[in-house]
Amino acid sequence: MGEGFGIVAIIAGIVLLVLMIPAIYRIVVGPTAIDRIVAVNIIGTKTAVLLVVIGVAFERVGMFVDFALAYALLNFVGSLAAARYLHKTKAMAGSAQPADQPVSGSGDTDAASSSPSPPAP
Amino acid sequence: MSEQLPAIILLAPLFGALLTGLAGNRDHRRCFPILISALAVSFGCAIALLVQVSQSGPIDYFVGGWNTERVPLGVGIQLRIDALNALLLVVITTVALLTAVYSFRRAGEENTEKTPQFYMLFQMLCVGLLGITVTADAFNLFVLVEVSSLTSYALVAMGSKSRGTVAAFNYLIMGTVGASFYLLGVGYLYMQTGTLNMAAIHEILADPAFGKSSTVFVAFILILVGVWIKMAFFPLYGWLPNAYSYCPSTTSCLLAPLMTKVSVYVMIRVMLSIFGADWVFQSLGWSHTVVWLAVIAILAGSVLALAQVELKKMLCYLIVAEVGYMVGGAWLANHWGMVGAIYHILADAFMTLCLFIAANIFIKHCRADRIDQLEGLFKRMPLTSTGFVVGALAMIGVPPTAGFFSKWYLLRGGIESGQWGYVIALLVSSLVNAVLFFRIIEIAYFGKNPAESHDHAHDEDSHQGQAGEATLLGGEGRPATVIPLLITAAIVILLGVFNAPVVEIIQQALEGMPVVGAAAAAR
Amino acid sequence: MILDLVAILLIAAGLVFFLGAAVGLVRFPDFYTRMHAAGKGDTLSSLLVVLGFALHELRHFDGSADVVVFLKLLAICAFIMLTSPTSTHALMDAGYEDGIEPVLGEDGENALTETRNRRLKD
Amino acid sequence: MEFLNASVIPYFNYWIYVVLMMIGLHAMITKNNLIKKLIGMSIFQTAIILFYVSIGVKTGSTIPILEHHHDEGHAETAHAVAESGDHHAEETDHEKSDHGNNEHAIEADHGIDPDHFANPLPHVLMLTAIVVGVSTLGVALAISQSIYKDFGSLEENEILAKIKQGGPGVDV
Amino acid sequence: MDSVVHSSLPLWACLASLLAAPAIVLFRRELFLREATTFVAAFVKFGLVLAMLPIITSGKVIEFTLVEGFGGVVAPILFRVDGLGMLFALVASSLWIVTSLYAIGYMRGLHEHSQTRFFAFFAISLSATLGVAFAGNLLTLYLFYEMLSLATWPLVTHHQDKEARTGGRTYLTYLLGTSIGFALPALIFTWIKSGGDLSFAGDAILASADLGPAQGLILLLAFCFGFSKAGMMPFHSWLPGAMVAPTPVSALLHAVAVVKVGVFCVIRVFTAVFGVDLLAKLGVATVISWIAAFTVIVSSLIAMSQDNLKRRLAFSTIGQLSYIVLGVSLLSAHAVQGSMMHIAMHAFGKITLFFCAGAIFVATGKKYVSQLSGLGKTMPFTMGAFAIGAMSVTGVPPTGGLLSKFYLVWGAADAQQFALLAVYLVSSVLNGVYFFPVVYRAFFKPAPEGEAAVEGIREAPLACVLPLSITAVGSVLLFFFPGLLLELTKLMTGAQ
Amino acid sequence: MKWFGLIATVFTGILLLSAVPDFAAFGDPDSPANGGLGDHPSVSQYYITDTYTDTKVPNIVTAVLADYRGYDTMFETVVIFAAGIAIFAILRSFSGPVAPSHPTAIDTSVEGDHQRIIIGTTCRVIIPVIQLFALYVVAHGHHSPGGGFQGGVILGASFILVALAKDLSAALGRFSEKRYLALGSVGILIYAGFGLLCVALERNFLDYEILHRIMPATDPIMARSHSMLGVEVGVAFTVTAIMFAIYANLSSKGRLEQGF
Amino acid sequence: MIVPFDIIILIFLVITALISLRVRDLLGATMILGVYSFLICLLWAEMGAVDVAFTEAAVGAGVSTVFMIATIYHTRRHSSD
Repeated sequence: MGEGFGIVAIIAGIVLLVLMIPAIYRIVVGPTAIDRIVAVNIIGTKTAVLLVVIGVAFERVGMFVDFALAYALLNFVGSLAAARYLHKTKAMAGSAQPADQPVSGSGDTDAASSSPSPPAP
Repeated sequence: MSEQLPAIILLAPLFGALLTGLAGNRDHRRCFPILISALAVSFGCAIALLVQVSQSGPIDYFVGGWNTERVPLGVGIQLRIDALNALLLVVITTVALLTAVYSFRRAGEENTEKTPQFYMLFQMLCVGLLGITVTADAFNLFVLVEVSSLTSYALVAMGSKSRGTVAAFNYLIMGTVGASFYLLGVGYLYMQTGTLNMAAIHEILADPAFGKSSTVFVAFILILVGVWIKMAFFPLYGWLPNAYSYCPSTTSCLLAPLMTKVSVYVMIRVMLSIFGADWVFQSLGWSHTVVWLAVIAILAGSVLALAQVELKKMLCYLIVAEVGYMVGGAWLANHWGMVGAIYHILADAFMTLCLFIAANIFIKHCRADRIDQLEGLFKRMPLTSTGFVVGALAMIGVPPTAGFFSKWYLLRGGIESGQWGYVIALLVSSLVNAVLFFRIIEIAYFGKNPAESHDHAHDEDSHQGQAGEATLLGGEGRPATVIPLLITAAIVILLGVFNAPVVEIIQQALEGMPVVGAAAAAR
Repeated sequence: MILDLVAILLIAAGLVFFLGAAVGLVRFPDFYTRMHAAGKGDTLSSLLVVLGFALHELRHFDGSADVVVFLKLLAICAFIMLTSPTSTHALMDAGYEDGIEPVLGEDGENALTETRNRRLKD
Repeated sequence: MEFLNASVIPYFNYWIYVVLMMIGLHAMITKNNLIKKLIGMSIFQTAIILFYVSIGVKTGSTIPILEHHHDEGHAETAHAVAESGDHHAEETDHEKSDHGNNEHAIEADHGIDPDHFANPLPHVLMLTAIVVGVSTLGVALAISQSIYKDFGSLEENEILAKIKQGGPGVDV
Repeated sequence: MDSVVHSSLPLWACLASLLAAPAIVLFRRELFLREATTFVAAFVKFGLVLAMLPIITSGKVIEFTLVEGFGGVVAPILFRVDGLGMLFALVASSLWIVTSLYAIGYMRGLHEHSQTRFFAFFAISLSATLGVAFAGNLLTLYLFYEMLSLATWPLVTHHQDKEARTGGRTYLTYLLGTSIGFALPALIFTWIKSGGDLSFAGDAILASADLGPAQGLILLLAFCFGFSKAGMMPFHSWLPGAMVAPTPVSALLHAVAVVKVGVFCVIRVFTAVFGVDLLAKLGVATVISWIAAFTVIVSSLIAMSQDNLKRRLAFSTIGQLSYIVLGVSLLSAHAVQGSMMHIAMHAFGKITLFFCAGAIFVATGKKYVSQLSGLGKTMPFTMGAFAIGAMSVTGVPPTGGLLSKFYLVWGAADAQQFALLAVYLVSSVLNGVYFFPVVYRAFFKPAPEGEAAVEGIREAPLACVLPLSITAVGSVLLFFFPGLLLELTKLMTGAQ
Repeated sequence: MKWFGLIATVFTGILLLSAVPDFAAFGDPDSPANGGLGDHPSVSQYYITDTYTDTKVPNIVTAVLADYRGYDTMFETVVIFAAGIAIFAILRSFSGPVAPSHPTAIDTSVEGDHQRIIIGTTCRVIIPVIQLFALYVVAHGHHSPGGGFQGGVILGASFILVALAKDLSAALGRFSEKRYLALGSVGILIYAGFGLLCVALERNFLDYEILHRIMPATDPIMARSHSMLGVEVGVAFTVTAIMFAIYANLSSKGRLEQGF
Repeated sequence: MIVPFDIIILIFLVITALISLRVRDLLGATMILGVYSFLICLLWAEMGAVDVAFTEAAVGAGVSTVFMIATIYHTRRHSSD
């Protein structure tokens, strides 16, 4: 951690961590789940950044960058799951709209395999 | 090939599980032969190892070839087989094999579409238990404990009874706490010694400087509490009765004899091989306290068993009491107490198996699990009843069954160390067992008009669509369930009658240990 | 040296944006506005900080390994840029579905409901 | 303050690990909701991992991956050892005895200072523990779903009450 | 013991009936074969025991190790036949033949259910009895002792009604409770004290152990109460309870096999575990003497008040058992000899009495003493035998009971225990007081109204009457030809 | 229960804290675990100094994980596999009418549609990258952090992402139940197979060194390195399969239909 | 090891752990557990345990939160404590 930039990294890291406090405040206070989720999302993104920061502080960024990358990719999954949860429970509670055809999201899709949705009452 | 046995004994069921997964899904009938052959290989290995060990002393096996000639001890993982765990290997493989035979078709009925998965879990459980037994690495033991626990949670939860699922959840929570405490204890030890190999830790801890180290002390407490949770020692027994009585019958036959016993083995292994008898019994000076805990466990287990109306639950509480026997025996801090405890591990495994198989057959045929609903059973199924009675007699401690001799050694240990409370608890519990079992035997022996229930049995059989099946006697269960029961009953008796060679092997295992060794016991 | 200076500047800028996001997260009155602050500020600040460190990695441009790290850092940027807005979007949507009422505008109209109505008409 | 300096600061990680462990354990025992229990379990397990990883920390050390510049100088040694084929075992033997006698000699031989790298062993162990943790979590979640299917609730007291009542779906 | 013969005869004698049990079950549909099996087994058993007799009388001992244990761990399962064991085995195996015959008559006469089970367990019980008789060490003794308790339980509860259930429960509670609670720890304590030796051969087990009087007393009490088949008060009440069993069971087991196993064990404890010398040194046997004396008197008094014939017999048995224990605890050679002889004498006398009670029940269905008036006329053989049995138990010539009582009294005199001598005499009088009214009532009181219509002899089936006649004759014969008994008992006491 | 829990917790806490002052200070390189005790050099020192000579793997953790303590790792994989099978055994239901407690319609509202386009597109871009990256992590475990387990989880997560972005049946279309169960078994088979191969060549279990006889152009040390890669691949297979299996079962209550 | 990071993260950890157990909305609790696991990951990373951190990243961010959400979806979101 000798070189000058290590210090920069550490300072940046500390600032990042301190600035996470508002996010944690939001987590504590709420008031709704989705507020918390937003804060979580922020912390997740910042974690990826912090990993890079730590890597720089260790002077071994090459070793840390891999899973910062993994984080950047996977961080998405948690938020997506939460969002989907809210969607689905909403769909359950509220009135369902007439069936649309399944969205072909990704390339090698399979409209056939996604089971046909039962018509809503 | 023979020097590879310590690895093969584990690999056989592991490959069995994988093969079941690959081949069994398509055709469920393939599962059973795979299971039997895998366990048979294991059983053969266990016997071979026992012979090898009793002839030429402990076997060291270094996984990955990291033997002590190349690298310091503890770099690789060591498997070590001495007389003690060789005996236990034989017990585990035998019980597993017998249960496997028992599970023939039964497992298929209980888990209709999940038979392959059931058998996979079954075999992985065996892998875990065998692995716990052979390993000489404190952390490796944790991993294998998790293998066995995880599979057993699933086996318990697989049943159709909803209470079984709740019990499985409790079991999981308690089991995780137990395993975590163990892991933490190992961490404390690692922190103080820098190694994970049991022998290496032992060597380092032999330094008197560690006699007063609070870290080692806390490590010991943590490991002990962890293992106690796993073995359902009295105040920590809460998970056991429900988990074992509401799970599918095959599962209960497999878990009840093995899980707690293997945990007791782990405790003894930790006491003797990691901390050393000297440290545990002399530096620590806790023997009296733990033996009194064991006394409470025995009495509480017996009393709780007395209060039960369900057959399997009663047996479960008896396991709690039996665990008290073993813990107390191991902590008597003398040769005979330790011999008794180890011998009781073996004896109790078979006794419990015997009782659980019999109870399961009873329950299946009566469609009821309360004790007072077993009326007139002896008339209907004389062979099953014989097995049950043998198990019951062993539990009471009637000669020449194995249960008598384990009690015999335990009592000797108790008297020699002057632990009168333990002696009295042992006797009281024997009496309570006598009351319990004769209550059942009485009900099953007297019962209502036997002829009527006989017809009824036929009805039931045909109702279940098994009328075409060959049965030994009129109301008897199918041979695949009765034969293992009778074999187990025979083992219970033979283990008692021929206890001398077994005890000799146990003494060989304890040889040279400071407090519990035979030399130390000789006056 | 100049590279380092630029890097530090970028990092500082990132931290400032993050400060903004953080303040917004605490101070804004309702979920949607907080989301607005968080989504934008957070993404941008992350990008800037990572970019800053990436530039730093180019300081001695001799071995190929360093370039790989630089590229990976750029990839992190790219993915943050891709995923963070998407998850913001998903959450926003979910929040709406969850029935969180935004603080209304001056005309008392819920902006989201309006869009929705319009789209239904199309 | 003295107490802080003597007992808290040098052991800060250990203190926090104990605190986390207590939080987790308390939740596992007293929480009524099964999912909450599992959250407690996660925290509990993480506390243990924290303990282990803390053991392996060395001040001023770096991550336990050998650095590039070691690579060059060292690869040759390795090759030489490899080429000697059967002598390999003897050579490591030799190294081992060196190791026992004089650590500095090793450093000179290999150019690897053990104090320069964090202790890898706890990391290895904790990889395993994390895996075990997530497996246990998975199984526990499956069991909770199964319980919910049977009892329609995940609150322990409600489940116990239903068992006691022996309502529909509860086989006694 | 100077010479030891190694032979598997004891094992086979023991197994003869055990192996018969599966055969009996196998032939459960063929009544004749089943009973023939019983008989064959009985004769084979008796033959095997007889075959050993010459060896024993020549002063040798037969030993056979079934399962080899090894030094110090636990004793092997060992058979060892000496004079006392031989005596007991002779009595038990000879009476089994008679009892089998009687049982067939009784069971058929009453059309009992589950006869197969009855005969099978009967056979197993006999095996256990012989096992106790031939046991070569304390462990083997305990093993067969427990086996006997368990094997007789289905016999006691044979009727499977509420009364049987209660009786069986009492039976097991007492027998198992005391054997686990007292005998087992005593055994293990002995094992520790003796340094791993439990064998009856050679000196007494504890002869060289350092044992304080208090320890000795506790151990002795634990043994005597632990082997509660000996019926010492306060652990006696299982015996009247067990009278719910069918009469053959009461006859053989609760007059001969089971209870005699109890006193046999107590004798073993006195002679082979402690040794007379040690007991004399410790001076603790007197306690047992007084407990036994108390039992003798009290049980006789209770017996007088019993109206149920079998219960009266049961209390009489309790008293007679304590005679034996009292004799042994006097520690004098003649008293011990008398005790051993009394095993045989009382066996013959009491089995006769039980047979008679059973025969009366089979023929008339009467159970109570008060119902027996005038029965001497209709059942002269039975009541005659009853009189002889009563004489033998009381000790009136010319019956065998006199001889053993004579030795006992002699021994009491030897031991200078005149109070205990008085106990013997008083209790003999009491025996007379509770038996002879029965005989008197049967022969000299007129039959009650309404039953008098039956004229002439109306005995029980021959299979019942024959055995009781045989045993009655045996009782008398033992008075005139006691040579064998004396010889066997001398073998045991001669060494002391 | 509350009081009992509190007491147990406090008791445990006090017990644990009581030992803390006895610990070697945090970060002390000479603590027993790090620096060894007197004449017992610590095992970890051996790992740091000798791993490269023994195995030629710069990532010490990977080397220890897959070689020195490979036995542990094998069972760790078995734990995962067991968890997968356990969840299958507990939850999977084959029969019964589809009577879900929630309507399982794919979200078909206009907003939903809209959302699916955005998320779907992002996922379409990102999933191949994740999968590629996962393979990189598995393969590069020798030189940087990563390895079979991490790679496997990421790969599994990519399938989970498919399920989240579209729905479960779409993911199952790519990675069916039969396939993932088989893949899970195969992963352990690979691992244990490497071990068994060593046994077949008359060395101890998992003694990879001997495999240079059958691996082309390797020496014993490189054989270790290569075999480690092999077992990591095995681990990755199992982990991928089981992580997805767990998700699939949990998210659809074991029905493997639409799911969550 | 980077001491300032260490201390800050540990304090955050305790806070998040407590909150995730306090919050009655299980979805929120789960997400907070996710934060907990992010922080744990950072902690491992700054203590030099990269492989552990990587695993925690993959598990915490990738799968364990999703597992829990899936379960909550099929059970009940609200907890009584």
